[in-house]
Amino acid sequence: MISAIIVMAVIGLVLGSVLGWAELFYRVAGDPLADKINDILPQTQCGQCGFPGCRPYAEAMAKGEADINRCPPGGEPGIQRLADLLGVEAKPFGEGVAPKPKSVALIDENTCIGCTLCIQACPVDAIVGASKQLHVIVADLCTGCELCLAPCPVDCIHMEVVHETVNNWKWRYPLIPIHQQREAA
Amino acid sequence: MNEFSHNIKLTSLSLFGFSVVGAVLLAGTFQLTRPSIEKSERDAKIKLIAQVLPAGSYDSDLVKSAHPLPADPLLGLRKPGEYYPATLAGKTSAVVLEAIAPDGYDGEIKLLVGIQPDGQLTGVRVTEHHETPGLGDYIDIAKSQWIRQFDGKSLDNPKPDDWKVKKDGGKFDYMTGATISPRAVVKAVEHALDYFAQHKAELLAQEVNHGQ
Amino acid sequence: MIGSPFILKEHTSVRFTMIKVMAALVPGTLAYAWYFGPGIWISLVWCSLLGIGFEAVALVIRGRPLQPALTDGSVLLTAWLLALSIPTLAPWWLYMTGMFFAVVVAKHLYGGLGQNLFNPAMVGYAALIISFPVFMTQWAAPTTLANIVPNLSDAFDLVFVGGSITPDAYTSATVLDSLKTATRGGHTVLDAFAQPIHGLIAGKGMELVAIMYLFGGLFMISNRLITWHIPVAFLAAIALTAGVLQGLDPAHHAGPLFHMMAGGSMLGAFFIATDPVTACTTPRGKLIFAGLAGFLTVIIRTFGGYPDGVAFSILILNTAAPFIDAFSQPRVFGHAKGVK
Amino acid sequence: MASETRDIIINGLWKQNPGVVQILGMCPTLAVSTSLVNGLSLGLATAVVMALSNTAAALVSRLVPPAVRIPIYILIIATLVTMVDLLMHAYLLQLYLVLGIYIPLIVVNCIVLARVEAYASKHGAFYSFLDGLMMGLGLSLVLAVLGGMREIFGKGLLLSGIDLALGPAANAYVIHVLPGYQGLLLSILPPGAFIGLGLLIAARNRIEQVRALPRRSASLQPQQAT
Amino acid sequence: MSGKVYPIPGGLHPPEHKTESNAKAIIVAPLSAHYVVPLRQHIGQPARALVKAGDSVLKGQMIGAPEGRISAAVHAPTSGRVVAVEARPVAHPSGLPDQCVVIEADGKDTAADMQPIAWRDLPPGELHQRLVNMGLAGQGGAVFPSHVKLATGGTPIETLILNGAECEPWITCDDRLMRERATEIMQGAEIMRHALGAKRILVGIEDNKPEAAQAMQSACEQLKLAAEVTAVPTRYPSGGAKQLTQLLTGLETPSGKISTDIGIQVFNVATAYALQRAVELGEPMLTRVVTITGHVAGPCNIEARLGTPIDELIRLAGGDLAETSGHVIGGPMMGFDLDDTASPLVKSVNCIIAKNQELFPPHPPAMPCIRCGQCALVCPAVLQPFELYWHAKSKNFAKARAYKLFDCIECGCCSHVCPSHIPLVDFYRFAKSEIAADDRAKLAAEGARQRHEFQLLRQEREKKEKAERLGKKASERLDTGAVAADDPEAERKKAILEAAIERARQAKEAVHAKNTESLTPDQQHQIDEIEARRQAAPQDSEQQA
Repeated sequence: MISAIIVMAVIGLVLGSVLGWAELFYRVAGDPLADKINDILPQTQCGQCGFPGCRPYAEAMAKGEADINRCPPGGEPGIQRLADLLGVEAKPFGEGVAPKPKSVALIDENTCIGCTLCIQACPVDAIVGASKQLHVIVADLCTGCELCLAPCPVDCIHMEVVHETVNNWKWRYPLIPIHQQREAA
Repeated sequence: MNEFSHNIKLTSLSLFGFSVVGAVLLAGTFQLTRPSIEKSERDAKIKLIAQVLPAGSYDSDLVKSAHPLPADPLLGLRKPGEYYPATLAGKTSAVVLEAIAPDGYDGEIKLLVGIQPDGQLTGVRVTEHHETPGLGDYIDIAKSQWIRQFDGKSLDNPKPDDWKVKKDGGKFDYMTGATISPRAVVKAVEHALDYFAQHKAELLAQEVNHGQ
Repeated sequence: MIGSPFILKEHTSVRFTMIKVMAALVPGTLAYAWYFGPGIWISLVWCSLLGIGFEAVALVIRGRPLQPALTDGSVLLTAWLLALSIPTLAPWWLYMTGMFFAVVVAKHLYGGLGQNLFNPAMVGYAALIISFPVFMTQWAAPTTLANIVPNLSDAFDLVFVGGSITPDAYTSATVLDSLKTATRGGHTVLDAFAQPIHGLIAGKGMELVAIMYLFGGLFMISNRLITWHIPVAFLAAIALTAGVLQGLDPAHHAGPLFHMMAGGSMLGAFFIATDPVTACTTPRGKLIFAGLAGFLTVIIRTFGGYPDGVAFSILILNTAAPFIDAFSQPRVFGHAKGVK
Repeated sequence: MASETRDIIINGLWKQNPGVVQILGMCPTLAVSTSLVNGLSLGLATAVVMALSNTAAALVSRLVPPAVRIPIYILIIATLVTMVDLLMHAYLLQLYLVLGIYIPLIVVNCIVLARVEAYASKHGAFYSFLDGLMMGLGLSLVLAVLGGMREIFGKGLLLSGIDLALGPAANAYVIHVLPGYQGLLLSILPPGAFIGLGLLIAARNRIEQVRALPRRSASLQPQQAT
Repeated sequence: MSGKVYPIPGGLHPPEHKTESNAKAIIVAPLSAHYVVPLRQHIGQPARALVKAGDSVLKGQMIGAPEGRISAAVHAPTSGRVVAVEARPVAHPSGLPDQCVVIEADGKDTAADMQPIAWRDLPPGELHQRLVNMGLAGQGGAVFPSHVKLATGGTPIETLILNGAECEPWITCDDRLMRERATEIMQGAEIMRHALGAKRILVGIEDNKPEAAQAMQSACEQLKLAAEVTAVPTRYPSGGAKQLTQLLTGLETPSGKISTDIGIQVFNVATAYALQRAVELGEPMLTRVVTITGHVAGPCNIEARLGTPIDELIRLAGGDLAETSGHVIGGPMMGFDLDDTASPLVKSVNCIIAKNQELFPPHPPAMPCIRCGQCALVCPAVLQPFELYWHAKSKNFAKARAYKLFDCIECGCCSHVCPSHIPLVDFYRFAKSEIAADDRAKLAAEGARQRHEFQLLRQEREKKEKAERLGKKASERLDTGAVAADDPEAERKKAILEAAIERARQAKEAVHAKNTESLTPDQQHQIDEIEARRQAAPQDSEQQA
């Protein structure tokens, strides 16, 4: 009996010290999970999730502090990917949060006063222009985050839905009549 | 380095502590349950052996009076086994032999064979087998009463030529489609009786523990 | 709206494919009826009716349309294969249980045609032999050996009413059974082959049925319904394994030819292992799949608890098929050799 | 307070049921559930271990350094399981023989460690106890239903083997569900366990589906089935 | 005359339907009243319009200039006036309209100045520079800009292959072209050989076109060209570039690469013909031969100018017969449905087939896949089409890609033989375009992330600099003992901003009320004011980085 207890105690002592050493020796810096999550996020930096940008939201999710259904630009597929990565069940968007069709911002040339406020608001440097000069949004770089709408003092920016053209047209899922889809769109 | 040694101290001591507590708890439980475990194990073995003996036909402690049985091809034993003499009021009333039928459908069939001093079977039970479920496993008392047909049989009853299943011209029942298992058991029981007949004297001469 | 190609090959449809496979089964079935009595027709019709019934019920429960699924012929093929794999003249509920497992459990619980992981007929067979081994070993004896040859009305009686004839009068063990009984009982292969049930190569009558299956299989290969890979690999593996075992211990192991002709070898090689839904699909995968199945068949026959191993070996390999496929993908055009 | 308790009970028995939702601890679930008595016995043994190990882990969680967290939890579980094993060996020998290796195997049943790690290490002793108990009962429920199903289909009996737990007198409780039933042996054999568990999971999913239906159709257009 | 033919995997032999249209000589289409010339008739960037509504153009005048490396010019098919530059229906699988130059013909057909190119004097590797503005694009279907293909880019080209296989059913335009204009084709081939520095020319023609092969052979002999005309078995898709390459040379084009990487360049025979005209006559690509067949009164081949409305071509072929159910652009195996017959003829259109129920029965409903493997037997890329289908259907795109989805050439063999009648190729097209869109989105997201991170970095730096500056200022003030007051500079800026906002608000109201094109004096005044302010205000560079 005593011998059994001694054996257990020695094993505990040895393994405990090995683990204590290993914990410090193999400590990993940073959070690789947050990087993986950030790769899934659409990088619109729109802040609709309640975090100042995609990276902070990714870090919050990695820590388990934020839900996966707070990124409308990522859409349902985005939620699905996050759910797959994090091993949780996908859930629908909450009340009042819904993905919108992909849009880009457009500056009304006649109204823009060149105040540069939108340039400062744009999180992805998609607006070019100088003070007191007309500003232009580079449509290819615009993520459609709408952050430039609010700061504009003259409301000269509006969102334009990106329409389907021969360029960005995609083959439809088969078995669904293509013409019907087109009419619906 | 200080951080390391502190951490190692912390983890090893806590794991040490839990190990000691766990080991002590287990040791205690083990000590507490040991008598009960031994008793119930013995009870179970007695119950198993007693299956081949009619109730009230013995008053001895079957387990304590176990004797070694040498390996013998007649019993199918390749390693030494055991046999259990039973006495009633000091008189040997039966002997329970371990035997093995080596040619089951799927390997060995282990048997307990109870034999009265006059060579008459008190009962046979299969203790271990791997026969096909639903086909050959009716030799097991849990599946069918087939094994009870040995009760009361002896080497002369039926005649040696009839120690076969009916399909082979003998007297023993079988189930259509599954003849290998009963055949093996019938043969093994016959051989066990042969062995008993040959070694009757020594088997019955053993001392029996009456400490019941 | 469906895009190009706008022209489809003529006379190709799932139903047509199934009908051709059933056509390939006709010679074997006729030979079976000739050597083992007309009871097979009863089990064929009964299994088909059960199959259609279960299929319809399953479709209704699943909320799927009855039409294309019920008439695509797949359930009839399943019924036919199951009827040929289990003893004729067994009680009606035995077929019913088998068809239930084949159609409802193996097919529809997995999502219907094309989705099933396991060969439905073999699932039905396996469920029966595991659950009712006694009934599953009472095969109708060849008409030349049986004391009584039940005619069609006797057979109907036996299946649906129970009948008054004892099974011993018209059934016998199969050659695989008698082989196993003999070798397990310490006798030799020659003792087993001395039994009247043994014909020239394997079971009396059954060997000719097997040859008819072989002809049906060759018809399917020539019609490009199946490729040669699975039957050849399956039979070759059986022959090879049996040959090795026989070489090691001729007294207790039957030879390659016997194993190729006995039991379900031929039916399995051409009609069951080749079921495209559950088998491997790449050329190399088919060879590995069928080779392992053939090897396992002989191993199960020799060392296992049941007389025949075709169903079990194919079912086991069914589980491995997707895996085998995954690593036996053929070299895609333009990809260097050895690069996955 | 009350809602927390209710949540734990619902989670353990239904929403996060270890047997049919988390699909944890498959080895005993499949191997032991040959009859209601067997299944329930192992389930209850597991529940006892889970309740106690959860409580113990919750009590000591603050003393445990993170590096040796798992070894210590395993140690606690192993100690408890061995105690249960010894006790059953002593007082329920027949049942002990039937359940055999699956009693000591409770140590490696992932559901036990999973609850200790995921729940007990972060919650108080009472809730941890409740969580362990409810998760264990959830598993017992699955084992019992699965065992009962397999028994009925396989032998046409229910509660067979009850004498192993309650003594020979209890044999009177055995129910013959279908007299004269042939017995679908498949059900008792290992394949039956897989098929049965699959059916249980399917049934639970179906119930959830039906329950979720009115809510879904209100907010979401049903997807086209393809 | 036939060279060695190497085996290729897969393929099949659907009913040919060549005789309907291959008996008659090529008809030259008369001048049309108007032409619609899409700016995108090739793979790559669309051309940039050089004309606007109201301009007059001459035949052969460049009206769209190539934009970027992979692009081709477009030219006016006849002389006349540009009516519009706008989105018009075009022959595209999507049925979406695209930018087109609409030209009203003046009937004079006045040609612009066209100068032949003295190609023999140009060293190999320089000819292509002279062809950049000729608008040549491969006429086999892929419409890759030809001048790019003629620039070898350093890889030595050993073999030039002329593709005259024409393996799709119904199509006979290459057949007729080879029969009638073999000499010009082979001259074009010689120019190609010269430009590429290739050592040999191989011509692959399916053995169901013996007349064409004969004509090509005679042309070679006549021109004393060392070219090898080989009859390849009639087996679809032998006309695929990779398939023909393997048939003639036994070489497999590596996945993801083009035949150039193994020293082989493949051109369609019609492209060689167009090149010959461009070089010898100086005529940019203005016409092509197109097969009009199927359910029309007089199936034939027509040489028509690019931009001719398709319904006009159909009229030339006798018009649609009764119960025509639609039109296919291209062959029945790889073509697509034409939405609007007003769409113009473009460089890629080699065939227009009128459909009816008998020739093109409606697609039977799809059954579940039974993994029969018929598709794998015919796949020329040795893919496992049913696996691709499985993953594409369940939108498991990563898996589809792992099963080499992008090696699929969409030849349609698998769909053709499928006993379950599954539109397999449609699933691959769907998966491919989803993956492509996904890749684009990923790229865009990555760019956005980098710009955002750079912005954060910049802001951080600016903040630090500002803090340093303020710290310095504060210490200076302390030194002088001045009391910090409200910054008068900030006040001034705010006032200016508010004034500007007010003016913009008024401007916006005005803009919304009236058309922006015709400005009122009031608006003009406002704009002037803003402009003046912009001029007057000193550049405030501090706000920008």
